[in-house]
Amino acid sequence: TTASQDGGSGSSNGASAPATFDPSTVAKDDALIALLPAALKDKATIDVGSDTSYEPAEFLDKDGQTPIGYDVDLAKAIAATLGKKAVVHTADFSSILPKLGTVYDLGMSSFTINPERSKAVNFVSYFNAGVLWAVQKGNPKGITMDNLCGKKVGVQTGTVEEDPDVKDRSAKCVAAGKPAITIVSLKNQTDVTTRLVGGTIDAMSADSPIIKNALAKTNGQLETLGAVYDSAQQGIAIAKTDTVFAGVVEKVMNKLIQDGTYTKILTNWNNTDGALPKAVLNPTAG
Amino acid sequence: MELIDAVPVRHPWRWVGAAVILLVLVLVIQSMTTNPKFYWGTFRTYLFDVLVIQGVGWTLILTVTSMVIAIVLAILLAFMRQSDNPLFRYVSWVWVWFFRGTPVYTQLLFWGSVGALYPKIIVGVPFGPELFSWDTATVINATVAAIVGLGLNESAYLAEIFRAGLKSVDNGQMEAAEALGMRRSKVMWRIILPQAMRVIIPPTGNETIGMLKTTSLVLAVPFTLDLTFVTNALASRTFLPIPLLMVAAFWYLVITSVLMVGQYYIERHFGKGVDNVTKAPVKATAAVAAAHAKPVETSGGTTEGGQS
Amino acid sequence: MELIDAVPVRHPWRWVGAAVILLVLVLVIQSMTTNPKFYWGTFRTYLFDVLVIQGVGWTLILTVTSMVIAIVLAILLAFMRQSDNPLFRYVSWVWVWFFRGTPVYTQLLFWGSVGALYPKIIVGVPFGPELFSWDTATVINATVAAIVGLGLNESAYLAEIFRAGLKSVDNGQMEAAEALGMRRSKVMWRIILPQAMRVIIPPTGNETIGMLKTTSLVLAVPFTLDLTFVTNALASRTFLPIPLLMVAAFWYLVITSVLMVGQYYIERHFGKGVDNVTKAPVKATAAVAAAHAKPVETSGGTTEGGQS
Amino acid sequence: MTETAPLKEQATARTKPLVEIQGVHKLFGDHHVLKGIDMTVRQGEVSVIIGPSGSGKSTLLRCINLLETISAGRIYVHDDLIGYHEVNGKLHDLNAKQIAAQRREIGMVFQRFNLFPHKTALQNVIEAPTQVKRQSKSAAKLKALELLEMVGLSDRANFYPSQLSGGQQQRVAIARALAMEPELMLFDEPTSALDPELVGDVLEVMKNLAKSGMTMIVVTHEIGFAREVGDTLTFMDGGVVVESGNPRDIIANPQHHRTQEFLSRVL
Amino acid sequence: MTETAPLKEQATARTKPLVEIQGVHKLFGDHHVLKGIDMTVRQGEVSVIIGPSGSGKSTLLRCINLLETISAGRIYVHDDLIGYHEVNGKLHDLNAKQIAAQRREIGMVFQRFNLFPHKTALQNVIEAPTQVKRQSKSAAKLKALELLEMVGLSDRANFYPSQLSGGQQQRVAIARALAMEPELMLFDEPTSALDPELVGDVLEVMKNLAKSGMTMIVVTHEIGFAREVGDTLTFMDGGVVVESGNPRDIIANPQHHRTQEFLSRVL
Ligand SMILES: Nc1ncnc2c1ncn2[C@@H]1O[C@H](COP(=O)(O)OP(=O)(O)OP(=O)(O)O)[C@@H](O)[C@H]1O
Ligand SMILES: Nc1ncnc2c1ncn2[C@@H]1O[C@H](COP(=O)(O)OP(=O)(O)OP(=O)(O)O)[C@@H](O)[C@H]1O
Ligand SMILES: [Mg+2]
Ligand SMILES: [Mg+2]
Repeated sequence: TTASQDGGSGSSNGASAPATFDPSTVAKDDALIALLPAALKDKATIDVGSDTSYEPAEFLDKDGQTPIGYDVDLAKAIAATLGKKAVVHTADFSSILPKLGTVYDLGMSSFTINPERSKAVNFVSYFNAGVLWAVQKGNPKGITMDNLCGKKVGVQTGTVEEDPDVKDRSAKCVAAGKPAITIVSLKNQTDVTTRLVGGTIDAMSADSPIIKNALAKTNGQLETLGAVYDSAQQGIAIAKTDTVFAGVVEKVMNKLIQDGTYTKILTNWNNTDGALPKAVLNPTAG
Repeated sequence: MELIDAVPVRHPWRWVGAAVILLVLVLVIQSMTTNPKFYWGTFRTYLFDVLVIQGVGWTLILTVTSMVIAIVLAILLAFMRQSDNPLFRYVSWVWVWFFRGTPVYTQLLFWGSVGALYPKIIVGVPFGPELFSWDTATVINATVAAIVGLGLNESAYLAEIFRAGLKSVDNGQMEAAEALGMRRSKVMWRIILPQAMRVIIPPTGNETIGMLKTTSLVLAVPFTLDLTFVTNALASRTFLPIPLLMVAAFWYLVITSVLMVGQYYIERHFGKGVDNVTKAPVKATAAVAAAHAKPVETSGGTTEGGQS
Repeated sequence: MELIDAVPVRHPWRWVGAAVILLVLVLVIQSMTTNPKFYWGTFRTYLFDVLVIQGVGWTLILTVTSMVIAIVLAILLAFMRQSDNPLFRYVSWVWVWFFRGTPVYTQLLFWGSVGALYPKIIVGVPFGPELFSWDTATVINATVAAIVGLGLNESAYLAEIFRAGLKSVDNGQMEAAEALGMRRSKVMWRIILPQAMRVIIPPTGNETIGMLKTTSLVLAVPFTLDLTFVTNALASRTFLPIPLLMVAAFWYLVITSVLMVGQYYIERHFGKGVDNVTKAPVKATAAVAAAHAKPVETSGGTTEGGQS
Repeated sequence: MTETAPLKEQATARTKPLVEIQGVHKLFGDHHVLKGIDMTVRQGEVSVIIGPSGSGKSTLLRCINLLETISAGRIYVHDDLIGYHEVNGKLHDLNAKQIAAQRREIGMVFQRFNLFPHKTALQNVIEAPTQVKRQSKSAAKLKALELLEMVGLSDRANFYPSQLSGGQQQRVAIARALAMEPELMLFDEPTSALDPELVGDVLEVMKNLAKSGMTMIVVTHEIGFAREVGDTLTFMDGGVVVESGNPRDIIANPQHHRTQEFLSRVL
Repeated sequence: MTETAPLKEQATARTKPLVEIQGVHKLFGDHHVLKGIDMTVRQGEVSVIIGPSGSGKSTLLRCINLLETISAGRIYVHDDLIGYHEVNGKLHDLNAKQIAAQRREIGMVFQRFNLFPHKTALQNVIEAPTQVKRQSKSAAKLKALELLEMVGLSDRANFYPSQLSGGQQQRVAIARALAMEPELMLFDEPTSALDPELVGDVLEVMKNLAKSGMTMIVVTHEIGFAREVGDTLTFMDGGVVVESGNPRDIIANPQHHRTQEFLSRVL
């Protein structure tokens, strides 16, 4: 069968990707191209590493292989501005960073910028995601942001929600003599969501676009808890040694923000909330 | 003569055991089929999905090719371990130690990143001019990296299995073959190894079935066509991981079953002359008849058996 | 008598081989130590990090406990497979088939989610009143789920290894022991199994070392204290995966080395009387002296050896 | 195939029969190996069985020791029916525990020794007494050293089988069987796997055992032993007893031509 | 330990010596097993070696066939120095290829047969000719069937060793060694692992081989064979040749008391 490719069988089944973004609508910018480091000038492509399991930022299309999402569209727009074609490679988180500068020119995988990480790579901020919480529909367990101690909270492994956010809250619980939060850390966000639906965890915490997507995908079995907080910038990663190219990417992003392509893409994916007014290379605060 | 027809010993507890096990099984199956959380509808939808079937194919390709590489290397390593050249023994030991000792995920990551770490493969005079050079990324593409990574890692495990197998063959076999004037490599290949296979095959079957599941780590390379990746991707799209895990489990079980059948036949092949020989005198009468009925020419046809 | 002092055969190619291998090794080490992408500073920073050391501890705990469970189950399964009760044979076969056939990740996920699928464990009369019930989540917490999941999976692989091992013991041993009036279970335990250990240990060593790495899959449960999880978490915090993978690889190598040493001694223990006996007559003279020197009482002290 | 019913009364009428084999048949599938064996061994008697390869000698011993189940007939040891208990004329299989108990009364020595290779000579000997009879280790060890002394191996107590010669191994095997204090000892070609030089020691041990009054059934090719030590000699061929009686008479003057032929080949 | 230099001239002066063993010593570590063996075997001669266990008989045969390296002395087969080549008075080890070539001239039959269990009788026999001599399979097979016929096993060609009796296995082993058409055959107690009944067949084959003119060195306990077939009999003890000469003379009238003692035990 080809169930995986038969779209439109309800919103819960199969991603109904928005109208695909056409990178040919983006104008080439020769001034920016001229700034490119020599090694990149001759290349026809911009190779992007992305952990494509983070809907709607980056995930796989129905064929199970083609990456889509707003990060992917942004990558295409960046490449088009530089007169190149973007090739987005699915990769495991641990394999993206070592390959920056050699195999991948950019890493775009909803990387949250923090000072520690900034020591290892160059970041160009391009999106603002906050932390958002979700619980089962109707909040049957009566979870509030103030009674989390002793509860089970699901997070995706390696996210800022896991560490430091929930970890710190748990530490505060312990400090206050209350039971610690049981942090259920899973590799896939999907598994976290499924467990929340199934009720083995009491709440989950993730980037706001992710939570919104999960809410849509689970047919209203979940609802948000509280509001978005702790907005943190996400960045495009560039090899630490490649400062020239990082500068170019910053300029390209600002151009895309100014000419409206950026907003268009985010609107397409229904995620304008996180839009940034200005992209910055290595912003000091998260 | 009056044949003895004795009343067998009764084993009531066995029947209780049987009943309990059956009951548990029925309860598990019943609860699985009726539990809505398993989404059997979704399971059926994706079971024969073209992506899933392709994933099965790729998983099989990875398993088979990397096992072939691993077996070849393992034979080499096991022979080296028994060599009288200390260097070979030492290299073989270090190889086994290193590849068994480090996680296969890290190894796969290395093979996937070797292009990043060493962008060019250069053949040349050390500290002298370079003769040839290739772009690493083109030589080691994702498929090659996945197969090489899995194969090298597995070779270390198999080398231990082969070593134990070779050790199990009676020393007299080596002496008898050497006394016939056979060279050591030939003795190993034609006499020792075929006999060692009896001991080698069951754990190698284990390793093959293990490898089937280890292929899911090729995402580290990244290689994104294997069964686990495909079903995971489908799961994150549909937000229904359990039925898609069931799909993957179903196919792994099917392949495992096929492999177990294969193992049975390979075990039987290499057990010939040893395991599956009925008590000599009984067989003898039948075998004499067979030997007389069969023209001698055919008998030589099976001589090659041990080589495969 | 004039002892022969012959000129040994020269093996120039071996020396070339040695030189090449050494050169490659030196180049690899040199390129690794000088390549800045390995961030050896970060490696050193985290090598003895308290979290990492705790991760090593947890990984060891998971490995050891799940291997113990697996070995106990595997012995049981292998005995059941040889039982004359068809039900036991059948159950043992299905067990091996199922647990070898499905991915351990899926099994771990199941044990982690069993609370979601079956929120309560109920003991009661089927279709009748319930007698006891427990909250699944409290009975099967993450550690228990991880150990049970790994142990059950591994038991299937080990059962095959044990089956092959038991098969390898000469049938005469069983007969001799039975002729002495020993019960079958006792024969298995005291006579057959200790002898089978020689064949069982090398592949079991493989499995143990494999298990060490498999523990990293407990993330499925989720169990988040093992070495791989900890180093991954540190990697995603610092965005320097390679040095942290190296930290993990280093520790896995260390543990593997320790295990390999352990295996050597266990092999030697179970090889006693078989492998590590010098040619009888030579030893005999020494052994006679030893036997005379040693009071007889001590000899019995090692009788228990086979049982461990 | 003689009818066995009258034979039984006849045998029990004599003094102290220890083993009574009555019309025993054994089939392996379609292969008819024992075709109605009758035989009586009295207390303290040494009964020697000879016969060509494949005649069923080993199978007969194995049936006595329950390593094989018989297809027809009866075997009694000490008036105990081997392998079954009879209730209202109907045979019931013994359970594993009862079978083990019967075997304890019968020691068996195999052609290929079958010592436990992972245990020393002493450990081999004390294994069954401590594990089956639950004797204390020290008591068993004392007894074992006596037995090893008897078979001339007291200085080899701490050797592993692989460190002993074939003849020494076989003597340890005899000591191991004796440690269970059996009423009956079965020997299945105990010397045929030994180098000719080493045969003597083992036969010597067996002679002494016979002198001490042990009841023994010995399958062997050592005609000298049969002549010297045997109380009766039985010649088997093709699954039947061809000839049986005083060893010296039979060896000097075999009645049956098959016996003649066999003896001419072995002597 | 006689000096060996003069012996060599002496031996070559005789007619057609095939094997010359000159002052051979063998040490396993500190264990001095062969203590200066001198021995000559002429073309077509059957040389029988007897001696107690541990006297070094097997070790001597194994040195001739290069399964062990000698510690001192020289062994020549067909004037070829075994294991070494001498350049300017200095010995050099032979390489693996040369060793294999020397072994091809020497067939060896072991006490425990050592047939390849995964190959049928026929496959056992053709293994070396096809693999080492690179004969065509059909030619090797024709030859092999002839040899199996010779040892009386033509109807067992397609049987696996495990389906054959010990005597049959040993005869296949002889055929296997003969298939390489060696100049010299070494037998190391070829019948001592066999049941007495089966010994005859193997000795028969060896007798015929001797008649056909094959040069043979036979370690055996079968004194009858030595008397009947042997051209010379050598009695070894403690790593030295105690007595050597015409078998009938030695057996009837052993000179040395150790020979007397040994013969009394074996006969
Ligand atoms: N388990 C078995 N299954 C089938 N046939 C068997 C089995 N055991 C023995 N036989 C057959 O029974 C016959 C008698 O065998 P047995 O071993 O009793 O002979 P034997 O007189 O002891 O001979 P030998 O002197 O060679 O030991 C043989 O033809 C043998 O093939
Ligand atoms: N590889 C070895 N290492 C050490 N000692 C050995 C080795 N092989 C043989 N020996 C010793 O050499 C001596 C002679 O052994 P050999 O096997 O030649 O005796 P044999 O005359 O053939 O005796 P048997 O009749 O028992 O076969 C023995 O004491 C034996 O222990
Ligand atoms: Mg027998
Ligand atoms: Mg010998």
